[in-house]
Amino acid sequence: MAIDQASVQRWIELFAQAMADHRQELVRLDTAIGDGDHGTNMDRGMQNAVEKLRAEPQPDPGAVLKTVAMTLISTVGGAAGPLYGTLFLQLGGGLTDHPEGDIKAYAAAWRRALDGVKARGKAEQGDKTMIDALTPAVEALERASELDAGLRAAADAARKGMFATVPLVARRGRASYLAERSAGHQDPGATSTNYLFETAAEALAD
Amino acid sequence: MAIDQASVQRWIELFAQAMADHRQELVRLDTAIGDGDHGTNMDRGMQNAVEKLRAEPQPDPGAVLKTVAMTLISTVGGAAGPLYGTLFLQLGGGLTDHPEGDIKAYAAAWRRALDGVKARGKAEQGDKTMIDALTPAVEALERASELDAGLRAAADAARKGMFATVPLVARRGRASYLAERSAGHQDPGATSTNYLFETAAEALAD
Amino acid sequence: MKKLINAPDQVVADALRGVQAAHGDRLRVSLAPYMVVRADAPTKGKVGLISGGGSGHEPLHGGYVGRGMLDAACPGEVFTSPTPDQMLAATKAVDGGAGVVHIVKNYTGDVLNFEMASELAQGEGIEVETVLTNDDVAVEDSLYTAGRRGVGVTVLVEKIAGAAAEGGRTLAEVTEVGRRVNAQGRSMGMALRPCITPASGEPSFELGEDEVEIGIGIHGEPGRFKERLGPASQIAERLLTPIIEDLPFVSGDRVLAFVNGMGGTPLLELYIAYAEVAKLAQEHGLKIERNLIGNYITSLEMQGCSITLLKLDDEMLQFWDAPVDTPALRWGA
Amino acid sequence: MKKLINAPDQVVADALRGVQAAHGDRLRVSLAPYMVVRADAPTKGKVGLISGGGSGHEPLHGGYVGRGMLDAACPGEVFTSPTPDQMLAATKAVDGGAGVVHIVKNYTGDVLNFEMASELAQGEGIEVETVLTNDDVAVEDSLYTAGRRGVGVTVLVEKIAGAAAEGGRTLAEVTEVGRRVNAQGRSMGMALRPCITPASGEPSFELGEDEVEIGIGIHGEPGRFKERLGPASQIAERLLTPIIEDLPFVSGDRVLAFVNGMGGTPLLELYIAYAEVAKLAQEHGLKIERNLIGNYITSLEMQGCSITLLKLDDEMLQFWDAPVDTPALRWGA
Ligand SMILES: Nc1ncnc2c1ncn2[C@@H]1O[C@H](COP(=O)(O)OP(=O)(O)O)[C@@H](O)[C@H]1O
Ligand SMILES: Nc1ncnc2c1ncn2[C@@H]1O[C@H](COP(=O)(O)OP(=O)(O)O)[C@@H](O)[C@H]1O
Ligand SMILES: [Mg+2]
Ligand SMILES: [Mg+2]
Ligand SMILES: [Mg+2]
Ligand SMILES: [Mg+2]
Repeated sequence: MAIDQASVQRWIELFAQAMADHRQELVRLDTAIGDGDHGTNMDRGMQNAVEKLRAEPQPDPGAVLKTVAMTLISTVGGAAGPLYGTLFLQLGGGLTDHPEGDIKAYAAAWRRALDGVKARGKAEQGDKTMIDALTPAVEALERASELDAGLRAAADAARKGMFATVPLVARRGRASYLAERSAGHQDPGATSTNYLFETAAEALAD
Repeated sequence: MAIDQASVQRWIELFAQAMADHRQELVRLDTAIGDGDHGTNMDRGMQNAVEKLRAEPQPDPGAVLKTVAMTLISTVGGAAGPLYGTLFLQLGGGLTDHPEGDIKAYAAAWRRALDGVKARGKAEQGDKTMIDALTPAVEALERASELDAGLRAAADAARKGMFATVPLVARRGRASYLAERSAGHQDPGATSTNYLFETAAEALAD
Repeated sequence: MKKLINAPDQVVADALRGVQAAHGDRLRVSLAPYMVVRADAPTKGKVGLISGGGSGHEPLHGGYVGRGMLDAACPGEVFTSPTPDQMLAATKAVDGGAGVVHIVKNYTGDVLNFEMASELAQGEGIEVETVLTNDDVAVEDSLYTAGRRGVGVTVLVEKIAGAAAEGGRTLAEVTEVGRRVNAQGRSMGMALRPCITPASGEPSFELGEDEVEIGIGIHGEPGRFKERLGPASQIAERLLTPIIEDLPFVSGDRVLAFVNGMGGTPLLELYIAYAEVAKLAQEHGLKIERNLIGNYITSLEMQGCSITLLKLDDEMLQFWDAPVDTPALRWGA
Repeated sequence: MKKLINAPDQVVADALRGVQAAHGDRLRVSLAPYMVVRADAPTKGKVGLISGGGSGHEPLHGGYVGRGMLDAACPGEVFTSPTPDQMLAATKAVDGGAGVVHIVKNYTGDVLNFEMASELAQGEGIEVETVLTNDDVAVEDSLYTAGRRGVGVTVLVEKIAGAAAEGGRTLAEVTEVGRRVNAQGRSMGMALRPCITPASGEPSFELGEDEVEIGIGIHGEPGRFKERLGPASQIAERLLTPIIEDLPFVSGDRVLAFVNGMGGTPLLELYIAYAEVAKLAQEHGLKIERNLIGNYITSLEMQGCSITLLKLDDEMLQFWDAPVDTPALRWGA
């Protein structure tokens, strides 16, 4: 299948649906080591993004993702707003219409998104943040030689990265205030990122 | 036995002890239909009264009871302070040393105390207040021909009067704010008055 | 029971030590008997204004002692009215020769103790007038009750009568405007959660997770009835309708709207309630000329709110706007 | 969850309607984007002062908008920092040509969003400086954390920098004094009971009936550790010692002592805590020259308190005493 306007639009709608479905789960995770708003933040932002896209359909993947980025930045707030905003902004900048679904271009765009989030948030892998799901997923894409397989590998890697945050002691974000007490809990942002790749595989792979 | 300085002093100490022992019971009753302080109010006041009497022993029953009155008025507050203060003030005024324990003089003093409390608080029998324990007790004394029997009859009457407050709807004091909801609860003030006569019988009768 | 206290029976004394430490420059605090007095009292020729009542309603009354409001306050034990000797001492401390007004909330204990105090003060040659507040429409004013409770309007009486006294009005004039404020004001309150007195350690009443108590007073007494927790708009309507019907407030009236927190209610929620009150007032054609929003007459940590409406006239407005300089209410100074 | 609200997702908008209804004469309220702005903003030639943060901390920040303090505040959703477009709109609304100061509490979300906003504002040619508050000694300031949280000192920065701006100081001067206040201030907080966010409906952490949480922030985050509930004297000591050791405050220092309630704490208890703070401060030879006691930077209905000490200098004192006229902090006006 192709990475085109239709499939990317579908991906965004699936991700928005996932944020609605898992809103309470993300709230619960963020209540344990944060301030309990990650689920409502992501849900609010993605519903707004989908409405925006319905009101003003965008011509190509890049435009779709930039619209999502601007909507998240202006309606989410918190840490997730600027971070996911930056992610979609860079991803959209890196993606242009690839009917043939070029895995290399796709992986490069994701690398650019990862670098953007790291530059904004100054977090490294192992800090118990969304970076811990994002990094292995992007690496999986870079290792892949073909889009569908790459999308599925990325989804697996993101899920593993999400689970891997459980034992970690947080060094960035609110959870870091808990120091050792943050260990034993799964990071909410890594969890939302896991759904991002899960829905990507569903929408963009055959 | 006689109504003299020693026995009246002993009565006050027994009543103070009763207020300490039943403090939580009175708090619980007042919490149900009032503001939960009757037990602490009476306990605080009577402990102060006993200390005062230890510090400055009084020569006769009248002086003992007036000292109790002034201490209650200046340390209790609430409705109970002025009401019990008035009760002891009038009772003390009516009592003088009766070695032979004259029941008539004793009953008359109690009538004067009852009238004083009614004048202060404007409550009538049936309003679900301490008056409902006080009135039958005083009437029992007035019916009695001999002190010991009168004291025991008064204690019984006060207890019955206390129980009789349970079904009543309060018309005076905080409990009256509850209107019908005050029915089914025993009045705290009538309960403390019951202990007043119970200890009187114990201290003044053989 | 979880409280930031040292011991249940030290609560009032410890808090007064805090008042002394915080405001000793402008207030004199006495621990025996409990009293908070303006440092510059008595003011010669000025009518003295005192109030008092059980503790647990902070900032009422001690927080309202200062220029333009009370000259002294007598705090009793928690939810227990103070004693006549406190009131007598306060009356003497603030008597500037022009007489003293006692502002008394209508509760049996407060009334009886202030009654004794005023008899004693008059016995010592001090002119005393009493302003009784009884604005709580949740209680029927009938022969079958102790009469309506004094609640929210008490704060407004203390501010307005205080400004009148500061403005040099006579004992009769200060008393009259104080009584007028009480006569023109009505209140009603509700609770989301009861409070716990330090002495009892138990909730003052039971409420289910989805229940609210309507018609509560400020001493943790249960209210008139329980009902299912509804939206703020419904709660505001529940409280405001009986208030409006009781006076009654009619279209065109100028009012002061006072949304009061019971002690444990966040300001965020009080502003949400105020939005509903303003909307309803407008629907009734009432013109809100002044407002007061916050925890001003409380019931320990109780969660909930009360609403007070005062029908304003020009003189009340002038006295409300006059400078006031107390720990809890301050403007123009 | 028992709250005086209409619906969890309407809390902020409904409360802003209340602010509009109550203070519309002195404040402009915008619902899209959420903003509270001085009615007379921008003041030509005056440095503009804005702050913002998640809602649930009332009166912070909206209650501090007015003469002598903030020119605008941007409330986010409950416990969620506001967005760059709100901050940009507020920055433009208050820019009088002398530049704008952003007062930012140190939380990742607040920092990132204000960062974006200031990039955007500077892109539009407005000079922006940022004062970051990070006074919470409960958090270690190390590479292994997001840095210390901005808590109680934020209120003091807004008051003092606000007075500097009102007094005609330059952008550099206002920024400098704001940063100095943060540098000289330290805070620590504790909770008796957690709060419940409208969205989650669940307590933000669990506490046993005899437990307190020491080192909490203002977003319902759990603290550094739990311990058995002790007397107020012990709790005050628990909070004050790390504060004093951290700066450190030394004998002879002149300080402002700020005892803050978390939203559900009765004033009675805060004064009891203040009495203990004053006693301990004296034992350490600290001279409390000013104090502030009340619920000023809260965490919804959380029960508990925080203590902030600020080491004062003459300029800070002068700016602290300067007139302020906001809904939540008012004197000399
Ligand atoms: N500096 C950072 N870099 C990358 N991700 C971060 C950073 N700080 C926080 N996060 C992510 O953001 C998530 C929290 O988002 P959210 O709860 O919406 O914002 P907030 O923490 O402001 O309430 C965390 O679970 C973490 O994955
Ligand atoms: N007007 C009254 N006349 C007689 N007794 C009264 C009156 N009002 C109240 N009481 C008695 O006082 C008791 C309550 O006393 P207490 O709780 O100490 O004072 P308060 O009601 O001020 O808290 C009631 O149980 C009742 O028996
Ligand atoms: Mg969060
Ligand atoms: Mg009582
Ligand atoms: Mg009482
Ligand atoms: Mg947040």
